[in-house]
Amino acid sequence: MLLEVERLSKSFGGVQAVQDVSFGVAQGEMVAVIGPNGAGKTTLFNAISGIFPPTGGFVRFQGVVTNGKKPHELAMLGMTRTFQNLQLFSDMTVAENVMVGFHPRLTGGIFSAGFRLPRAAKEEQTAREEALSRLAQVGLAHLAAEKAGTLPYGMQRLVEIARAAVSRPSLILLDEPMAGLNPQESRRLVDVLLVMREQGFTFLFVEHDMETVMAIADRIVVLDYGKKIAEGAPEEIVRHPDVIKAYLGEETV
Amino acid sequence: MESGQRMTDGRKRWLWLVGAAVWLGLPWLVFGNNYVLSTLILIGLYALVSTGMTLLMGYAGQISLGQAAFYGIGAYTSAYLTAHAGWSAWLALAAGAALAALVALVVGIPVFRLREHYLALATLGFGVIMFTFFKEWKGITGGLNGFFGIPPIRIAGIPLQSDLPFYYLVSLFVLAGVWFARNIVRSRVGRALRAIHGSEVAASSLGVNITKYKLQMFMLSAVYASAAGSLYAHYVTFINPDLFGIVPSIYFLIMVVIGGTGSVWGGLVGAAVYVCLGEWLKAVVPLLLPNAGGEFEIVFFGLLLVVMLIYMPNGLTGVAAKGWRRLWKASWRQQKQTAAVDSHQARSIGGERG
Amino acid sequence: MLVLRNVHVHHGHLHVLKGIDLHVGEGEIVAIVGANGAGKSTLLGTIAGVYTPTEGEMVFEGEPLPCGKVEDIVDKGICLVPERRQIFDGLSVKDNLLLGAYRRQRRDRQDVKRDYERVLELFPKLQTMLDRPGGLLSGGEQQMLAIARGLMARPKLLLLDEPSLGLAPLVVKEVMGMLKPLGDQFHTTMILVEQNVRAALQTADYAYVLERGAMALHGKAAELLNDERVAEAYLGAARRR
Amino acid sequence: MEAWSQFVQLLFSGLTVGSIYALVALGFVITYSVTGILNLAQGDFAMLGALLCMTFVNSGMPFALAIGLSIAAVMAIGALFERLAIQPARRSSVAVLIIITIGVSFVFRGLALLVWGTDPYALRPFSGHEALHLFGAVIQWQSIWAVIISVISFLALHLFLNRTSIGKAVTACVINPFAARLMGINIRKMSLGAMAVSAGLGALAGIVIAPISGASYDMGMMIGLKAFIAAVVGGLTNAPAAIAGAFLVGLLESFAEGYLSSGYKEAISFGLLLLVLFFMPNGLFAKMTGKRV
Amino acid sequence: QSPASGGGEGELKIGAIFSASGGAAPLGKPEMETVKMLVKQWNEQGGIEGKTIKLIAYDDKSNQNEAVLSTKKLIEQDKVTAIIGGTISGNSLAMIPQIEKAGIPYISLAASKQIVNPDDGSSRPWTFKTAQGDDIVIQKLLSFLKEKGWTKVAWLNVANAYGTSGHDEFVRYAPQYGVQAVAEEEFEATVDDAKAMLTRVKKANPQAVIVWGTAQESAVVTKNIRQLGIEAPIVESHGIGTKGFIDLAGEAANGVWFPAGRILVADQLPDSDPQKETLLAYKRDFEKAYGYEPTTFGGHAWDAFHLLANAIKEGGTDKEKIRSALENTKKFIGISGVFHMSTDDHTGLDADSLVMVQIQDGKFVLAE
Ligand SMILES: Nc1ncnc2c1ncn2[C@@H]1O[C@H](COP(=O)(O)OP(=O)(O)OP(=O)(O)O)[C@@H](O)[C@H]1O
Ligand SMILES: Nc1ncnc2c1ncn2[C@@H]1O[C@H](COP(=O)(O)OP(=O)(O)OP(=O)(O)O)[C@@H](O)[C@H]1O
Ligand SMILES: [Mg+2]
Ligand SMILES: [Mg+2]
Repeated sequence: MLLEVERLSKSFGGVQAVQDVSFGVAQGEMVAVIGPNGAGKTTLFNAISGIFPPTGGFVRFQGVVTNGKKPHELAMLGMTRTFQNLQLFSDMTVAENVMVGFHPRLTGGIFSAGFRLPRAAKEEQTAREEALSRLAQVGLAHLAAEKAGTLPYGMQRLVEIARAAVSRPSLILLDEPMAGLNPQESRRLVDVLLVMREQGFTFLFVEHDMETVMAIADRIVVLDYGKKIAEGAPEEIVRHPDVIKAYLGEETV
Repeated sequence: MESGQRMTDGRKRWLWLVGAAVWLGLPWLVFGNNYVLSTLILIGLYALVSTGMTLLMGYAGQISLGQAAFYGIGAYTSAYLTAHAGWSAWLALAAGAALAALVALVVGIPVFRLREHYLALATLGFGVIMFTFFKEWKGITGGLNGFFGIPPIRIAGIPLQSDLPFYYLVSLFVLAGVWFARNIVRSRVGRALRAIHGSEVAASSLGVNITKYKLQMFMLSAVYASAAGSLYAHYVTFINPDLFGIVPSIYFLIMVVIGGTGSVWGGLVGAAVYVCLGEWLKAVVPLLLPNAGGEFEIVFFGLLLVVMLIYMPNGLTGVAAKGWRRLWKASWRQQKQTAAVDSHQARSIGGERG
Repeated sequence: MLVLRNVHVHHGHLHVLKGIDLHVGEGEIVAIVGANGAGKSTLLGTIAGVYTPTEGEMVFEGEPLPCGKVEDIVDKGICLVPERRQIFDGLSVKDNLLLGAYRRQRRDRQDVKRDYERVLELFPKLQTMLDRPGGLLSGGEQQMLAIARGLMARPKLLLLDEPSLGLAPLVVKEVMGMLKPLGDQFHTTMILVEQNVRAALQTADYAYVLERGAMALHGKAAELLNDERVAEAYLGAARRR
Repeated sequence: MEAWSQFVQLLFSGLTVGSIYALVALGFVITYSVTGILNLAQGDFAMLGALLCMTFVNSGMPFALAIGLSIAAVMAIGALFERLAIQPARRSSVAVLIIITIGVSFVFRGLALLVWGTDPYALRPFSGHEALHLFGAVIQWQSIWAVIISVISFLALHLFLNRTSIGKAVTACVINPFAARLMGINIRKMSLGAMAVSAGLGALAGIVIAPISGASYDMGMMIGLKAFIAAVVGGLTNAPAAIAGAFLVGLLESFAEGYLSSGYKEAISFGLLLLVLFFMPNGLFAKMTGKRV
Repeated sequence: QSPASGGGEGELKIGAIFSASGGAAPLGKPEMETVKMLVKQWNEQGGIEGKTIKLIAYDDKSNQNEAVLSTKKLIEQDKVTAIIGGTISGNSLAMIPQIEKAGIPYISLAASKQIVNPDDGSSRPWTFKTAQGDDIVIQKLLSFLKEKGWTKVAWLNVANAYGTSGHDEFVRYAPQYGVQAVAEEEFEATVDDAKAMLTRVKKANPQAVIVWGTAQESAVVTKNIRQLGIEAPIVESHGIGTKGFIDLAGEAANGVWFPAGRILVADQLPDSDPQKETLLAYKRDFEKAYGYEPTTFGGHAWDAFHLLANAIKEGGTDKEKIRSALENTKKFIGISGVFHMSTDDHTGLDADSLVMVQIQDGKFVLAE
């Protein structure tokens, strides 16, 4: 297992946002987390990615227990993410945004940078190339020089995905990647994600667009009120009565 | 786009050359007028401090209200080690820088846990505390009476006592400082710092160690300030705590802001404008109001500051950059823009309308 | 009720809206769909006064709109539920809702109270977190709050920018389902921008398709739902099921 | 007995100074909560208030009228300041806005120097020169006035911010100005009002302190700085906390001075403050900020 | 080196640097005004030896760097014959290296004795000053204390260069006069309420309290001393010699002693006093020109200007000659006292240049 989540809990004061959730993600898998609004999906992601420590349970990533590790340490270990409320560096260009994503792959510190050692220059070159090719993959190469903040909402999501993927992490957490895309655009993104998966990426993602979830998820974890209420293959999940009642509603799909 | 980039790079190199020529030739233009030279030296010293601060503010996004404290650490370390301990000025300068970096580290570790205005407050507090030390630690600093008799700096055994060589020495420091800063800005580190500006969580989730970089910038800016302080001490040969209190810290902040934090040149430009404006007002105000004292200069200075910042919120380098883009890149940019619009607005239905 | 003629909007150098004509009748729900970056948000923003058109005219209830003056436009009874929700992070859910009615709070306190209760009935989820700071809600909860806050203004014209974004399928269904009755109940006209094209077309009376800053198509929503071009571009596979 | 009376004395010294900081700090909080600006010219409102009041009194005006008039005049100055210097720069960065306010404070100080010169001036106390003797300590009536006035101002402000819809709108402006506009809140008016009110509070502070320490053209800087500290310690948007912060700063200073050393008093009180902040990085009175990802 | 560097034919350039704004403005402003007034007067009477005086005066805003730059400007650009100024000691000390290097006659208005007799023993041939050094003032004060028999005193000084310099001299000379400090405290120049510090003074129960500061902060402290019920006599520094102090301190000012230049009590001096006439003339002229009473600081500027003018009369525009003329000034009757300069003494004043003054019923009264 690449990622193991065990009896993870997180509460904010009186609010039990995540409660005793356990599941795992294997190398190369695409696992979806779904659940009603406020079920604790984003909180779960935040706890896994080290934004805040869980109040109970633990997470193991590549066999290492990650409790107490900072997000940047996890990124160095190979786990990156995107955000439900977009967190682009809006004053930087699209290419630069993605180049920041390449950070873990580079080593130059302030001295090699400040004195302009040849190594630093070479690294920069690699970073730029990688960024452009990753942008091309999500179809944004032509916007590389634009300020990220001026892009329309949907494209900003794509930039975030390219940025998370550029350092070739072993696990990417996507929080509602399709939000703000129209059906046609989401389908295009689905294709991109599938290609990435071929390339060896592992994804854990939250999504409300069931069409997408059905199309790409190998397995689905369902949360409700912070608890896991179901886990299984997509076909099982859509028929699961609790899931239908809490989340999908009758007569869907 | 690539060609555009290259073109501007070429032009920039050319600009560098012209700038260097002006810099080197300036003393000959003013023909050994030591007043002008000392003005330039002072600009250079301020520029060094504010370049460091530009890195800290513009790239690490932290407002420092206590930078003069590091300036003071440099000055007093140099003064003490050369005058009382007989060290060479160069060694003393290095020692001051190291001490400043160390202090920045010790102060920075707890301080950078704070956010936004708390950080400004903490730097202010640090400034006040250091000022108190300069003031009260009479055995070392001479207290409020000041520290005089600081020996001059020597190159190859020759003391630099006149303004001309000192001008070149300071220029060298400034250029090296700006060059170093510029390289950092254009590197992985600079990018990471700008990313922190944009979104700390995102930067951190992508592997950027926020605290480390902020701390490094803080230390670096301390080193810049300390070096400037050391040079100042050897130049004027008399220092007193008032030079390193809160008010000078605020002046440094003003320089950084008028220069603009969007460019590593901001510090130099800001320092130059700040000093020149003051000197210019000193010359002009008496012409307008023959009986006016310095208070009119202060009033005008304040007014100019306000007006300048209202019209140039990104500082002078911001305006320059804008003008530069307008002038040189207008056509190129326009092409790019239309291309961008077309490609943003993906076509699905009315393809034929394109 | 609202008529736009030949409206052009620029973002700096960028010519975003290129001659928009739009007609919204009293009590209607008008949907606007289009690709990413087509200019939908810009269009709503322009009506709400956030952006100023460089050319063209906008007429609301027979009078020209005070372009670019958000406060005045709000006073005329137009309210925008913006993209990205724009919740007041530090204020409680309750305060967020009450601020929605800021403009009429002093005029009709009783009405506001009644609306407040009615809005909470629509989003029972919010009822349980009235004292929590708005910024701490989950994405979907914030979206509910944004819509609810818009309703609190009791506008004559409500502009909804992607209201279904981030909402769970069940809630999307509910929200979309209630727009029509809500409009009737409060006498509210609505313009609805949606990526969830199917849901939008099912809800709306009339629809426009915006492409690259211009209106490519418009017609009765029901007709567009069956229009081949729309289906191909925006519904695609979804239609197959 | 000796120790006890010293303690009471220090306590009251701290409270007096604290209440002055509090009044100015309230001004900081109002300006900041509406406009998001740290107005470093805040202390100069105190200077203007004190000097104007002194001038009015000397011109033979009744005391109460002089106070009212000088407060009104400073409020007008504050409003003018907002219109001419702050409004045009609304979109600028925090640092730029801070420097603009510093520029304005230069102007105020320079003009004051022109008008009133360098001499310090005296203003008569609100009620008599006699002092009150309490537990062996000596307390001036003016100090008691200072405390009372700051507490009343704070209560009024607190009620206004938390109990009225305009108060909420004020808060909304700084949290999300864009959304505030969409709700029909007129940010410009709010910001004008806020600056005028903070200027008025500043003036009041100056008038209260003048009988104790005199008034001169450069008194604003120090008061402003201390009040700034108090406001930040309190969290900047939180009026009760700013008041608490102000009294804390005042008391810290007073006790540091009384029990330790006057030369190091500033360093000690700052040091303590910083120490506290390090353990509570979000301010002494951190509330939930409502920010998450 | 051209001897006649000071301006064109018929013109004599004199440079001046004052802190007319900023923290030291209360000192610097009357200085600047005094010199401007004198230049006007002299020019109306035909200048010096037929040459019109051209005054080039800069305000250093109480800032050391501005003072240094202005010095260079005066020397290099304006090419003045001599320089007056440096209101505060810090600025004067920062200016001196430039001045000594350039070799230009310079008269400082600041008090610190480091200006003419630095601790590091370096020689300062070009530098003179007209303010009584703190050493002199302190000795005057100590002899007064000794006379009164107040030997256990509390010492309070303002926390700036003025205050600490006074403190240093006090510590140096007190033992010679058998005076002992039972409490030593500092207060800020911006003090609002000094009671906290004074509680400790009260405990020490001194025979007299010495407050060393300038008008505003001293007034606060003085008031607080009385409010706290400390009954000991209060002795202060010459820095409080302005009307402002009496206004601010109110009742509490009464009974306060301090050493001061004679200008404060000029009209009370016996007619036999050699300075009386000069003092009254200055007072009259200044009040006529500016509408307020001159201060001792203005007096230092008056002295500096006259010393310089006399030296130029004697030595012409040759700098070395001016310098030696200054050094040989004897029995010059000025505002701050009667000056006797020499190679070793570039101040030329002793404790006799001061008198003790007491405030009685809101008036300065000469105490003999
Ligand atoms: N910092 C916090 N303090 C208090 N409550 C919080 C905090 N963060 C989240 N919550 C609450 O925890 C619950 C779970 O939030 P979370 O964001 O994880 O939901 P979600 O499943 O991502 O929902 P959505 O689909 O709407 O994005 C919500 O009810 C939210 O209000
Ligand atoms: N503030 C801005 N500055 C510059 N360009 C902008 C700005 N806002 C929007 N744009 C540009 O205007 C165009 C239209 O953007 P708009 O946000 O209106 O699109 P949209 O149709 O709402 O897209 P989405 O479906 O992604 O929300 C885009 O090309 C975008 O890059
Ligand atoms: Mg979520
Ligand atoms: Mg949009």
